[in-house]
Parts: sequence; C-alpha cells; structure tokens
Amino acid sequence: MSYSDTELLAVVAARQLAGVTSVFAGVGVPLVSAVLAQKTRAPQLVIVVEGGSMGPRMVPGRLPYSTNEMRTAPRAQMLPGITDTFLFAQRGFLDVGFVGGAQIDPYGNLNSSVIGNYERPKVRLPGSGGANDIISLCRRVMVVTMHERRRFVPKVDFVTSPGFLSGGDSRRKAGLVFGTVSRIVTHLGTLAFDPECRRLGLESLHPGVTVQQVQDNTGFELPVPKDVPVTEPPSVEELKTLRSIDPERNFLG
Amino acid sequence: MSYSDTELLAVVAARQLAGVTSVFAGVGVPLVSAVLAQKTRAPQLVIVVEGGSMGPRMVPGRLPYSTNEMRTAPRAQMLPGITDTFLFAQRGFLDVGFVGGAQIDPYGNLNSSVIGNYERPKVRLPGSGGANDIISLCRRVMVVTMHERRRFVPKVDFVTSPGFLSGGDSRRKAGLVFGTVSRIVTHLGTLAFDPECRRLGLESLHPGVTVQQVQDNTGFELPVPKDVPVTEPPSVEELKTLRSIDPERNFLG
Amino acid sequence: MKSADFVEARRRLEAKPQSTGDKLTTLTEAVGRVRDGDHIAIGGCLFSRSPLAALMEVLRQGRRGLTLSRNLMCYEGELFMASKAVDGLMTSWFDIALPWGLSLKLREEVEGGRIRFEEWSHLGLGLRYRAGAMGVPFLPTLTMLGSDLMGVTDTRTMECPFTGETLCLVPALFPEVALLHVHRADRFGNCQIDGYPHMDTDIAKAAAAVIVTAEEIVDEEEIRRQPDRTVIPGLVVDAVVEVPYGSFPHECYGLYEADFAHFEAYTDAVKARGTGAVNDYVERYVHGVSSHEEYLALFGEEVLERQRRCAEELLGPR
Amino acid sequence: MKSADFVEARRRLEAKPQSTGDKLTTLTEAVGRVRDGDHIAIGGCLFSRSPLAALMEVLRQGRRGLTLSRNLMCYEGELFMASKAVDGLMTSWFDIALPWGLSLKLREEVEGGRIRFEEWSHLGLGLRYRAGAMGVPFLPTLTMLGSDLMGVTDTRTMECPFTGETLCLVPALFPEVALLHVHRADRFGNCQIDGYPHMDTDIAKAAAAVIVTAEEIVDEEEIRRQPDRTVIPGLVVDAVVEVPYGSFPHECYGLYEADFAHFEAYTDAVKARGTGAVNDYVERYVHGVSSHEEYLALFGEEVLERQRRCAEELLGPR
Repeated sequence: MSYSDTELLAVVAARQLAGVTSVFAGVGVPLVSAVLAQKTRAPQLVIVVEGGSMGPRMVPGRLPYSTNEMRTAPRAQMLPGITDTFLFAQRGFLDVGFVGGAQIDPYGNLNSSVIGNYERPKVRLPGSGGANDIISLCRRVMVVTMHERRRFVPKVDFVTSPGFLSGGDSRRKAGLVFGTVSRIVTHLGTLAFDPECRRLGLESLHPGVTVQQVQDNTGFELPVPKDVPVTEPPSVEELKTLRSIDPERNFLG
Repeated sequence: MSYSDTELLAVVAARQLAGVTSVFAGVGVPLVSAVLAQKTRAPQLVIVVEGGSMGPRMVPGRLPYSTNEMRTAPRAQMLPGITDTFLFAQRGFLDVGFVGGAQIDPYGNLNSSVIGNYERPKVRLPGSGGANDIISLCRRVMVVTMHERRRFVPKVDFVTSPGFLSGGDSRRKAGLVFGTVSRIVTHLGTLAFDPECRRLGLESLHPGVTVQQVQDNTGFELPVPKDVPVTEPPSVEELKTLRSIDPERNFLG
Repeated sequence: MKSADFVEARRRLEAKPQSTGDKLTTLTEAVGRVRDGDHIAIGGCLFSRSPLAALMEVLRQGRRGLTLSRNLMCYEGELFMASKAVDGLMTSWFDIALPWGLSLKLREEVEGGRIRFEEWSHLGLGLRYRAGAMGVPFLPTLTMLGSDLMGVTDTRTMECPFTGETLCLVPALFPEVALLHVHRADRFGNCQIDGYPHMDTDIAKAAAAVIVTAEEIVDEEEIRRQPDRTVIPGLVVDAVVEVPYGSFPHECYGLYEADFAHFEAYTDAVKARGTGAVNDYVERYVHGVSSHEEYLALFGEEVLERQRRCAEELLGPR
Repeated sequence: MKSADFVEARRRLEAKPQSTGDKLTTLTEAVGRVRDGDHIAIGGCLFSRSPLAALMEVLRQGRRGLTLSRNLMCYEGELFMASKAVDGLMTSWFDIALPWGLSLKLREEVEGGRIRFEEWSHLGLGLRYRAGAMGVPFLPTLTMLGSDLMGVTDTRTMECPFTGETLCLVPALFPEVALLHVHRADRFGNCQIDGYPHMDTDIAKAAAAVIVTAEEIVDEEEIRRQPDRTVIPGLVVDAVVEVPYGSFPHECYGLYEADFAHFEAYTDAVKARGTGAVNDYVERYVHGVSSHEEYLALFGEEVLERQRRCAEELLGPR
C-alpha cells in the first residue's frame, strides 16, 4: 500500500507513543498521530491539547484546526484552563510532548518567531504559542517535522523553544531542570542526540531513504552510526486507520 | 426595647457597613451583623466568607457554625476555592473585613495562637485561620469584639494577625502596603487609631457606658477626646430584624 | 511594554467606585469606557469565545494608540492594525490557524517596523495575567528559561532562595481594560462560562476595568441556582451587555461553531489582493454597519443557524 | 516540618509508574498505600467534605509517625493524636467550630510539648499547596508579613526585583499522600466536585500519591458528558474507591449536612470525662468496626436519612 510523506510521518510519530500515558499535541500531524496511536498501540493514551482539553475523543472528519476550539473537546475528561494545562506539565504530569518549528539546529533548538534579524525580520512567523512551554516542561519532547534543508539549519535565527541550547549541560545550567528532547521524527528518518555533547546524529532511516538523502536535506553535518536501522513500513492497518481519522485529508495533504 | 451586649455589638457593627460593597466576615456576630446590614442599610452588600462563598443569602435559623459548610452557601453568587477567595482580597477587591482575637494590643495587633510562651503555651488557641490574611489584605479591617480587660492587653503574647505592629509606619515597612485597621468595635464603644502614631484611643461610647467603664475594661491607657460622641441606641427595627436572623439565638447568646 | 505595577494596580482599583449593583447597559455605552492609549486584554483564545462584537465596537468608536494583549491572537489583530488603532501587540502567537497560512498584515507591519510586537510563551503570558489576578508583582516559572524570549521581554531570572535553582520570573500584567465574552451573566455581572475557561478569569481579575458581553443575560436566581458554575463575580465587573452571537464568526463553545468558510474567504481575499483586503473587511464589517445586529445580518440567519447545528452535532444538545 | 523540594517532588512523580487505566479498588487496598512517616494532606475543609472514611481506615491500619496537614483541622486531628499515629500537625486553625469550644486534646498535646504543631495563615498554607501544584519552589504573597507567623515557619522575605517591595515567599508543600473525598469519579480517577472546591485540586496536584473516595463511581461517559465539571484528572490519581457517606458525620455539599448533634455528644463527653473520651471514641468508631459500612451503622439509617433531608431543605434537590 503506497503512502505519502505526511502519512509516513504520522505513522512513525504514532509508533513513538507506544506505552506512553499522555501526549501534549498540537493540531495537524501531531494530533493525527496521537489519535492513530490511541487506535493502535496506546489505547489508554490521554491526549492533552494546550487550549485546555484532556482526554478528548476526536471526531473523524471533524478534526480541529486550532488547539482551543470545540472540535478539540468532544467527550474530553476535563477542560482545564490554558494556564493550568501547562502547569500540569510544569509539575511533571505530562509524559510526551510533540512540537515543531520553522528552523531547528543541531542542538534541537527551535525557531518559530522570525527569519532574519529580530527587530526587522525578513519573515515574521506566528511565534511560540505553547511550543516553548512544552519543550521546557514535559518529561520528553519529540520534534515532529518534514525534513527540509531550509528547516535544519546550523544556527537558528532566534531560539523560540530551547532544545539543548549550546549542548553539554547548558540546558540544565539555564535552569531547565526537567525534560529532555528525546528525538526528531521526520519523513526521512529519526535523529537523536549524543548523550554527552547533545548534538544531533542520524538514528534511523525510513524505508527506501538513503543516508545521502537525509544529509542533503539537512543544513549541517549529521554523524551516522555504523548500522543504521531501517523503519518498518507503515502497515495496511496503520494506513487505513490513519485515513479514517482524516477522511477529508485536511492534514494528511 | 432592651437588648443584650451581643445584640448591641451586632447592631453597631452592622451600621459600620452602610455604603460598603463587600464584607469579609467570619461566623458568629460578624456574620449576623453582615446579614443585618444587608437587611437594613446595605442592601447591595456582598458577603464573602473565607470557605469560598460570595454573595450567599443566609437562611434565618440555619446560620452556619463554620466558614465552609453548606449553610454558608445558600443561593450564593459564586463559590470560589478558599485560596482564590483570599486572592480576591490580595488583589484589592474586598472592601471591609471583620476579625477578632483572644488578645488585642494598643496597635491593633491580634493574637489567636497562644497565651503564654509560644513553644510551651499556657493555652493553645485555634490559630489564625483567615484572620491574618484578612487583616493583611482587605482594604479596611474592623475588629469586632466584646470589650474585656483580659482581651485588651498592653502587649499580645504572639502577633497572629498584624495591626499597626509597633505603630508609625512599621506596618508599611514590613511590606504590608495595603489595607488598614480602621476601627475596633466593641460592646462598650468604638476605638480608633491616632493617624500618626497608630495607637488606639477612645472614639465613641455606646448608650449608658462611661469612659471609666471602658478604661476599666482595657488593659492599657486609652486617650479620650474632649467630646466623646454617644452611639444612637439600637432601634426597634434593628433589633427585630436582628432577632429574626438568629431566632434560636445560637450566636446572639 | 509598560504595565502598572501591583501597587499602582491595586490603588487604581481602590480609587474606582466599586459597584455590586446593576451593570446592564448597551454595547455602545460599555465600550465607551475604553480610552485612547489603553491596554486591552482580550478574552477567549484565537477564534474561540473572542469578544468580537465588543472589539468591532472599539474600532467603530475610533479609538487610537491601543495596546492589545491576547494569548493567541487571531485576525482581530489585523483589523486593529489596518484601522491604525493599535501601537503594540502582546501575544504568544498571531495567525488564524494552520490551513490559512501566515498573517500577511502582521508580516507587513512587523517587517516594516511599524508596530511594537512583544512575544511571550503561551504559559508566560498566562502567568502574567495570573500574577495580576493574584495581586502579586510576579510569578516564578521554569518556562522561557534559556530561550531568546527572555531577552526580548521584561522577565528576570533569580536564584531560588529555597533551592538554589535558577527561576524565570514573569512580571504581573495589569491591563486597563478586559474585554470578555461569556455564555451567561446576570445584570450584576456574575458570569458563567461553558466548556473551555481559557484565561478569562485571570484577565478579569487583573484588569482595571472589565467589560463583559454575554450570549444571554439571565435572572440572578439562575446564577444563584448553580453558584459553583460562576467563574467571574459581579464584584469585578464594570459593564455587562447581552450580545447573542457576540463571538461570531468565531465560536462559542456548545452554541455555535466558527465559520471556517468565512475565514477562508477573508484569507483568500488577502492572498489575492494583499492587505488592502483587510481594510475592505474593516469598511464592510466595522464601519459598514452601525450595530452588532446589522453586522450579523451580513452573515445571514441561515449561516448562524448552520453554525449552531454544527455545534450541536459535535457536542450534543445543551 | 520538612517537605521535598520541587525538583525532588517532580523526580518522585517521574519515578512512579503513571497510569491512565482503571484505578478502582477497595478502601483497604487504597489506604494501604500510606506508609509510616508519610505526610498526609487532607482534602475538604474543617467538617466539609473531609475524607473521614479514608482517615478512619488509616487509623485502623495502625500507621505511625505521620504528619497531617489541612487548612482547617477538625476533630480528626484529635483522633490521630489519641491514636499516637501522628508526630506533627500543620494547619492554620484547629478546632471544631465556635459552639464547641477549644480542642482540649490539642491543648494537652501542645501545652505538654508532645506534638509538633506548625501554624500558617489560611492563605499561607493554601499557597504552599498551590506552589506545589504548580511545580514551583515558592509563591510570593503579601500575607503573613509582619506577623509572628513568619518566625515560626519556613517563610522568607525578599525584595521584589520588579518593584522593590518586601514580599513574603511561602515554600511549596509536596505531601506524600493526598486523601480526598469527592462527589463523583469514574474508574480512571477523573473527579467532579459540587459546591465548594476547597483546596482539593491543589492538594491533588502537589501530592506524590492521590487516594480518592467518591460518593459515587459513575460511568466514564457521565464524566465525559460534562468535562467542564471535572476538577481532578485521572492522570494524577492513584486509587479511587466508592464510599457513600464517605465524609459522614461531616458534610458533603448538597448531599448531607454535618451531624451537629454528633459533634455535641463528642465534645460533651470530652468536657465531662477529659481526653480519655477521645480514646473511647477511637475505640468505638475506628477499632470497634471493620469497615465503613459498620461505621455508618453506628449512626443508623435514620440519622443518615435525616441529614440528607437537611441538605435538600437547605440547597434544594440536586
């Protein structure tokens, strides 16, 4: 069964949620992945959305466009206020967070604020929203993103959401006692951080993707392990379930 | 129409609430006074009780014994949590607070913690409850109390709830930027603070009470103004209304 | 962007005549309390329970030099920029949502250096309102630490006196005006909200003046029947107005869904004709009508009814 | 009295197996999670929504060396002292209420130097739980400043870096166990409370383990029908037990009024026979029965029914 890049990304991200109790997910692919995980490997997964929804049951075909509209709420277990939702993360209750960004650097720092100079930017982007909070406060954060060279840059123009900052223990030193960025999940493969220097390296490849292809789509050098594991292709079951969640393909493209 | 000491105290305290928008009141005489005020001079008065009730309509004959039971809630406008109720006061929304204490000193400091040494007290009292918070945070606080020599002491054994501390600007210097103790209302008269040194002096006498009687019941010297105003006696209307609020005389004695 | 500190903010509250009485009024009178130069904090979030009727009236009354703050800001921010009503925006995110692309108007204004744009994290701004609501000068948090957001905002770091850890302190925010839209209120301003609380209660407590529009003004006995549903007490409210569909075409939880087709038409126009289309929108939806009723008529009964059915389908009848 | 700091407290949470699954169990099993030496934070307030069934079970299981914290502590504190189950009490107020006079048991223990008694202001303790719930090491406040409470507690003053004002910092409190009684919960631990919220949600979030008794376990669909009524999410709960009349003879808002006659009989006995009467009470109501059902039988159906009618008269049918 063939699949698009976005579908592959959604399936791979969903698999990361096996055994996870709660996921802090934004709209789009992250949310679709979370719903897919619920319907496959993580039936007890509680989806948490920053607009203030815990444990909703998304309605297929009526997926939300934003994190705080009523489409995000159907049959939720609780609707805490936005601030309180993030405070659950700060206290340590929220397990995995999914984030993205317009730029990402070798230390997992994310930029969703500006391209270019901050005061007079070339492109003014929407801003952090909850991304900064999720990456600062959840137990483990995964970046879920398409893999593009303009996105994977040697240095982000602005650190909207802190990954490992300048590597080593600089994140801890800045006061970020908790949480970690555990992995970058893209449509080409997964990237992970060196446990010491906290720089990104290739972790795994998706079916049919070469190391060269990943490197070509990354704006900085990626260390490559000797034997790179290859991802299991999306199953028919996974793809069918995925497509039933977003039948109008608002988010699967 | 004759009246008891407690009834007099309740009527006089209620009159203090003319024009007041909200009163933070504890159970007993303060609450009875607040209800009386609502039924007489302050129909728009919102009663706030620290257990988390704003604007309840007390049921005559079913007055509460505590600040957080359901008798304190009938037909309230809102039931915020306890912490949030006090935070309304900290933000500055609550107008007048009524408090009491086992001991009160010439600067309006109150003790409801211990008689004697703190570590091995002669009498362990219940503690602050919300009194410390009310006197620290409301706009204006009035102490409502029976007038007894053992209660009005030169120095409290423990400052549970800060009045003007050591007088002058010591309250402000301790960080208590807001609020003030405006008056002590007793069954003998009212006492007020010198605007400079913040020491108590006699302000007014209730009908039939002499200066000497007040002084005899006060454990420290009270400055007496030249012409001491005398309180209007409780009216038949006031007394009838008061008695209808607590028909079983659980609080009016 | 400056804000009163907690001492000034409380003094301002104490200086204001406080009322526990009737505050029911008209939209025109209520919004007439907004002054040029005010900082307006906007309730709801993005396109959920936005006080759109009140915001349109602010524009209709021609206010200038405003600052707007909102946790996630939607296209209402574009309308204020197009109207030259606003000098500064404070938010954690500005856009409509994923399918509608970046805000071209925001890009033009920020990239052209024509507006002050102050960005916080979502929680960071939420804690600013909460600190204001609590009447304290700041709240400590672990968010924003290490990021470049620290350098472009009035945050501080401190060493925790209890643990020695580094903390981020976000300063309290005390807006001049809070504009909120709620499900129901009584004439004394006691408000109840269904579904998402968003940041409305914190904003209400933090602001110096609170203007509420409600889908429905109910008898005070209805509020008193379920006091545990009240989230904003009348004590903090200055004016309350009945405005059915007061968020439209944004959503009001359980009552009507956002009109996504309207968003689409709006952004399509901007994509096709540039930000002049935002001015056209303001002409038509703000100045082309003289009341919220006329504004709703531009959408038509059928659309309102359709969006009501969408909400009911999604969440069930109320 | 010591508490974990915010870093240890979070590490403790992260080390605990977290569950979003079924947590429905028995009172015996649930309370069996309490260990000797634990700090137990008690939900409700005074004689409102106290988790009495759970507290009685803690005593029945013979725990020792406990610390109890509660914003206003009622006679349950006397039962723990009489049982020698408790080393320290942390509260802002200890008594039953006005008509029943001072607690003789507390007086004996404190005046005799036999118990650590740590007193806070009501808000001060509330903010300790809230700081814990927020996962921060402290919260700033203006309360307690200038009073002697500052000298007998682990508060600090600081100069505000934004305003220069003096602030009181109250440290976060992270209890080992929260014992809470709620109106309804589903088997996953999602809890709804009617009427007063008290400090329960903050306590639940601050504690390392959360044990909930509920008047009623409802189907999860009933919780999901009104998610805006949920105040504690299952995510933070470790065990949930159905215990009708779980607060009795304390009250449960809207369901049953407190049995004041019972308080009267208890305090009369103490007045007549001294604090030995507290031991007698423990013998009869804790060790004289083996379950909450037997405990309720000591009061009798008629009394339970009467107190239910009292609540309905006062607040109307639910």
